[in-house]
Amino acid sequence: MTAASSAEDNVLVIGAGMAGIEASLTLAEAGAKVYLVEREPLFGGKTIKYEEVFANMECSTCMAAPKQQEVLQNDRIELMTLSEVREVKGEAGDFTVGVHRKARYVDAEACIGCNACFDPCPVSLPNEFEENLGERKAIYLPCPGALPNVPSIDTERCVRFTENKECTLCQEACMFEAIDFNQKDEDVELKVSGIIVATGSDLIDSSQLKELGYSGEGNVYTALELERLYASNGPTEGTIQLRDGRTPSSAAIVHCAGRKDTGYCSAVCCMYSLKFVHYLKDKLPDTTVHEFYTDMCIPGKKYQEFHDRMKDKVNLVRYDELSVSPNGGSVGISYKSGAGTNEKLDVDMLILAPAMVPSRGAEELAGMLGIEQGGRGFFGSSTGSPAESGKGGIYVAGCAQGPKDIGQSVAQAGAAVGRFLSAASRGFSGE
Amino acid sequence: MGEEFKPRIVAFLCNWCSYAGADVAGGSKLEMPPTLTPIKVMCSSRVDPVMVTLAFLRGADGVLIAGCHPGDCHYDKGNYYARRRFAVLKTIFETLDLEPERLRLSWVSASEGQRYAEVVREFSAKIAELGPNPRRRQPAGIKES
Amino acid sequence: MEKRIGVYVCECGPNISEALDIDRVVEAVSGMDGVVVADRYKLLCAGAGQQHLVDQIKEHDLTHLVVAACSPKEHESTFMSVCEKAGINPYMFQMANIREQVAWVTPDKEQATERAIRHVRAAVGRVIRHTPLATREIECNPDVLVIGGGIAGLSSAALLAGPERKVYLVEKEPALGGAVKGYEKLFPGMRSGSELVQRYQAQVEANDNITVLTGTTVKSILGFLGNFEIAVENGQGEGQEFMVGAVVAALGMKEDTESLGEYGYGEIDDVYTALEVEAMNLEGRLALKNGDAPKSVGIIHCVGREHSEYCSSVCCMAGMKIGRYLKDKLGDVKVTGFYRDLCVPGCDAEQFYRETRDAGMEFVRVGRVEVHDSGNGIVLKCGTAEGAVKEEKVDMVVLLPSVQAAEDVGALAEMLSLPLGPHGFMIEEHEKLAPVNTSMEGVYLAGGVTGPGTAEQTLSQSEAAAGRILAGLVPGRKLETEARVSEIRADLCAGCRTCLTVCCYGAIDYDPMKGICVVNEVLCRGCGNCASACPSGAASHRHFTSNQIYREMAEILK
Amino acid sequence: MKKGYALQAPDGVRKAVAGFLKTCLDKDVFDAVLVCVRSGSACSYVLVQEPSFLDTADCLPPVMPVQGGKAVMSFTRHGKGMRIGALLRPCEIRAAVELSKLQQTVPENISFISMDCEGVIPLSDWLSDPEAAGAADGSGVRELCSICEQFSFCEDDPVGKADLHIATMGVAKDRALLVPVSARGDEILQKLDLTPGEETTGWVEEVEKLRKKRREAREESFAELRKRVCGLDALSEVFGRCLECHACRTACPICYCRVCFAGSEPAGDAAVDYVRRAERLGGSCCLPEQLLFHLGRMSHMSLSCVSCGMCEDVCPVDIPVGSIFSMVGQATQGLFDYVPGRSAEADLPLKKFVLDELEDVED
Repeated sequence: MTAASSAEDNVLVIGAGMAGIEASLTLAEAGAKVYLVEREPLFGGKTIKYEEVFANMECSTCMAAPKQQEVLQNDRIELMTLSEVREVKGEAGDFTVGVHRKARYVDAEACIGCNACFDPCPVSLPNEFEENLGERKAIYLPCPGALPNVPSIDTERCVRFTENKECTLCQEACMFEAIDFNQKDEDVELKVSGIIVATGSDLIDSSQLKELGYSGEGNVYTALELERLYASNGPTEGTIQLRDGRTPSSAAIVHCAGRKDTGYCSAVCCMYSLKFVHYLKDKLPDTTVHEFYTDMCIPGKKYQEFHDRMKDKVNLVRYDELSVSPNGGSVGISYKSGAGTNEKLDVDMLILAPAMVPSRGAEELAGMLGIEQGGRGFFGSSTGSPAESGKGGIYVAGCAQGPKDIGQSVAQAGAAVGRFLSAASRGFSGE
Repeated sequence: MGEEFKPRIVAFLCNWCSYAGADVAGGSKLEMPPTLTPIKVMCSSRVDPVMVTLAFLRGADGVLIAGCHPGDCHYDKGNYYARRRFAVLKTIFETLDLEPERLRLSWVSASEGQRYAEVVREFSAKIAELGPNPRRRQPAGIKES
Repeated sequence: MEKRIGVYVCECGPNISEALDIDRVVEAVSGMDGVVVADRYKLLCAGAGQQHLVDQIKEHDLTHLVVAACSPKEHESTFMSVCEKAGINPYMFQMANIREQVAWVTPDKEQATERAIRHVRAAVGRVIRHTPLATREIECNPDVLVIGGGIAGLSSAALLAGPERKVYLVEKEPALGGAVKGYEKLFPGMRSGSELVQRYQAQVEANDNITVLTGTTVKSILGFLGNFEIAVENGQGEGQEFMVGAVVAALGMKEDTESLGEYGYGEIDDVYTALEVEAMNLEGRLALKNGDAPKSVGIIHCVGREHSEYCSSVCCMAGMKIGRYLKDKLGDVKVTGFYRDLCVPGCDAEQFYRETRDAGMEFVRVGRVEVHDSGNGIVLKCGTAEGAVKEEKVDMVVLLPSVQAAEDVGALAEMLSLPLGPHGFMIEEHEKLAPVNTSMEGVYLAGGVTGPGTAEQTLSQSEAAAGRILAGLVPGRKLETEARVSEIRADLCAGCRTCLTVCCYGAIDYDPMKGICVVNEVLCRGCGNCASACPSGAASHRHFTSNQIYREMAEILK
Repeated sequence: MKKGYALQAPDGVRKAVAGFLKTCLDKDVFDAVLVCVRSGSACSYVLVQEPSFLDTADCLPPVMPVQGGKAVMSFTRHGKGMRIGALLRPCEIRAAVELSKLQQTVPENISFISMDCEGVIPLSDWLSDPEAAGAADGSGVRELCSICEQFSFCEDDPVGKADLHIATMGVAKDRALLVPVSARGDEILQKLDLTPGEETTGWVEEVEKLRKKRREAREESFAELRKRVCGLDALSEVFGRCLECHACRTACPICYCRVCFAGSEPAGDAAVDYVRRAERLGGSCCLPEQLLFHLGRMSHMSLSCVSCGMCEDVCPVDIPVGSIFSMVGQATQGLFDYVPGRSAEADLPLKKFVLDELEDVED
């Protein structure tokens, strides 16, 4: 096969975060037809939850949105949201993939994105995209600016589905007859010659970290919660405030939350914790910020400079052990310092930088694809290049392979595409 | 001056950040004074100082240039050049006492709908305070003295 | 040709129709120059709406189209395809955003109507000045020059070369393999470095489509994506020239020698750098100068970090690997790592650290370390993080110096007219979105040339560079330029080269014969920076010409 | 302190300088010299190759018929060419340096010879009576010359400036000091076997004194100017006189465009647009292009404006265009601490940027 014939190739990309987007766009540029499968109703991955990204403090939406638009406008890319891979058969050059596509109940062609359907919906619930800091309806768009700009109905919460009620309030509010309760979940069969796995990662469930006092209430927050609090399109429109509405006069960021449990360093937390110093000091210049770290891991040519810029704005404390307990309206921190002394500190707000873990369903997916999973549960083979999965025709990109920053994820997406295109041009011989 | 003053502001918005920010403000239904009409350009660096001058001379009560925050430019460094050109223009206006407050440069990112609305509100209030562009007042020859 | 403009206002259900008086908007633009039809429609983006527009364009023989509806981010591309379908150039179209930027933000209906009128009039004022635009196709060469025969260059070349794509692999040293060839093992898996290199090297050498040029340096790179002219020269001064479509800069890294002196290197015996120990290990000679096996070794991290001002990311792991060499080969040796912050990112690194500790290497967190010759062995004076000073006697010291870009990176950057970053590394086009691209299209980066990184990261970059090229330079396919790019009018250009200086993409060249600047449409990204930098109006931005913008503005201010 | 070579000038400095240039040609230091030559009321820059021509030439007339920077550009636009000694006023040399940054001249083979400039008289005065306007003693000079601080070259920062300077201020009437300012200036004197041994203290003191006086005069003058021209009404009135002949831009050494934006911009409106605008703007200003032209030109060239005053000299309707541009230029140049013509190495401000700067221009 020649390179030009890769135009006839269909490729499946699983996961539409930055790595999946990059892989899809590059494959489409090469001439391939791409199925970009995403289980959420929106795409963009974790990146679109951030207001800014280190180390340039670049606006994350401004970075991601043009790429997302490109995906939506590219005829060679079929974005399948609310979809999950259920079955994979075959081998390099000839895979058959079963994808389960959940009904959105909103016709994307008819919907014009006016959001008039939200208001009348009687169901209100915490918005997961906003880390439960805001509310949404059962028919919803996860956040302003979410793409695709088409709402979806949460069948686990909509009373039509949960209580079998004949509620048509959203349908009545829609002037465009875009709401279609007759939509059905579908099972689609795709023929593809290659698969790129870009399913990303999750954060470890902070409520499991008993000694760190996280409960989803009170004044202990996760990194993603702070991201949404600072986000200009977030639930507070960028106002950093405590759950009770108070402005914290002191805050502490705790690195390596859950590192003992995972047994590895999640690579990006030191940098984003330093970014949080910028977040906090930018919005709340009078708030004292403490940073509890174990080892400052800021690899790469650019990060030290950022660290040096932040370090004067924050009280950096090295800790060996640390535990957290609520203390009235504040949070009590007891810790053993790097020097071995036992200390205590009270702050209004505590932010955890939780460990990155393989994304939900990774194990199942690995089984389905027949690819290797390392000891930590991330995908990838330990013998070849990081984009190799251990199985021909299937490649790994981004945090699905292990913790990394956006730049490294995007690079690896390129590597996965490079391996695929190269192998495809050789007819997958030797794969 | 019988008629109520309705400011007219020309806003040059960069396609990637500020125009998108204005759309997000719209999507969030943020109320804004009806003073401003956008002109989309691909990058704030496309905004030619002569064009801004012309807007002013053609009677614009205010001219807003909005682009990506420094470091965020979709074209790498365009907004830094835009900033220098704007600074020169503003200095010319200052030196000649041409009401430089009518010119504004603001950075608005694609997610900052709220900020965009604030910029529009603030600038509109400022312009309302300044009153009409002197070009729209009586010509120099017949002012009372 | 007569200009016949059609203006269509979308009701967008109640979104626009209830927020403003559409009939007044229609009326306000009806009399405008060139407008032959103005009308409203319930939903233009829907299939029926699109068909309606196609029919209208044909019925009224329209040359230009204005749609007043939602944001162009939503449906500009939709209506541009409508134009194409109806047989008019898609750039003869303008959209007025009266939903996001009027209807949804202006609660007063009267105000919203007035405002919408301004938007739509502005769009009409502008569209009449639109000209048909087209993309151009340009021939390109699919071959690739890979500079650097280390692991990055080898892996790139191996992925790229094929029957329809030649690769020139240029290495300045007499042999391929780069630094990794000299590593017995690679962290964290402790697989063999030289074997890894050999594997890639075998692939490269077996591939007839790869021309390996060792002992050769690149002399010049001229041209642009798809059309680079390359000149190389070997050690004997023999030159060679060839054309390629893309370049992968896979130059490696080197140890920073600047700060080694502060650690007694070169003065005190048995103070070595990490690379020296790698070499000693490969030769099976992990011994002191006097030939004895060392009994105690101190490995000092972060050497020269104050000078380099960044964390070299690989040294902590490299130090552990050396600890493992010593422990594995010599057994009875005390190995201590003196570190500041342990940098072990990723899912396997910490495990490697624990294994190394279990193998007996000790780790001491310190502030600063001084190396002294006591006359009777080496004494390390370690300022602990808490300020106390501890002394430690060792036989051998291994320094882990900062990693720098290879010497020839500067020359390469200059050859390409690309700026060098603050630490002498080349700059990625975008740290996150385009980590292996440079601001010059067709030139990609992999490995030490962009910054310190592990073998794994290097492979990821080199394969990504290959991926970009495989996707963008397909044999037999032409390159398509952007339509909305800049152009420079030869009769107005005075050759001042201001535009060339401000262009972030090297898309403007100076033609010394004609004394003018010329836009390279393959490289131009269409930001328009040059157009406003040019004082004489020679540079203009297609689809955003001064005249078009002026007309738009003039309507707003009428 | 620099030292100078004392050039004897028993018959006046003009003659002495002409003699010096002749020697330069005789000794093959230059292939030609560029001097301003006067013949009756005609006065122009001439490229002289024949030494004897300099015997009769009066090469330092107190008038600026053409900006010397422009003269230099005219013969070096396409390459460096022959070795030329160019006798120019400081503002002309600075214009030439700016033009070289704008890639309009290649001054590599040009040796710039400057002199202390007493200022020049208005062109109109010269034309009405060239004989009466003869004296180079600073009397009757243009307003802009009387507030010029850059009339000499004695500060210790000679990069990109003249190579050789002729000092007359604070020097006895019957002599002038040849002060080498650059390495090339040293070379010229060496080739001519002239050793600069004279102290220049008197000259430097005099220049500093005058500079201080000028600075104060400049501030005063601008304060006065501001009262007359600032504000849109006043400015419209001042530029309302403009005939749009664009002579100012034609004479300007910095305006290098082949066609000015004001001429190339096809922004002419239909009559109906003028009327509608006139209604909206209260009946005034059918032609804001007058102001647009001047304000637009300011944004294009004020950063490089050397305050030579040519524009004002040629304005047929006496708009103080040179003073206004000089005042604006001082402000815009101040933004970037940029002195036009000071150094060939300093980038033009609009060709570069600094990451962290100008934070107060953004809101």
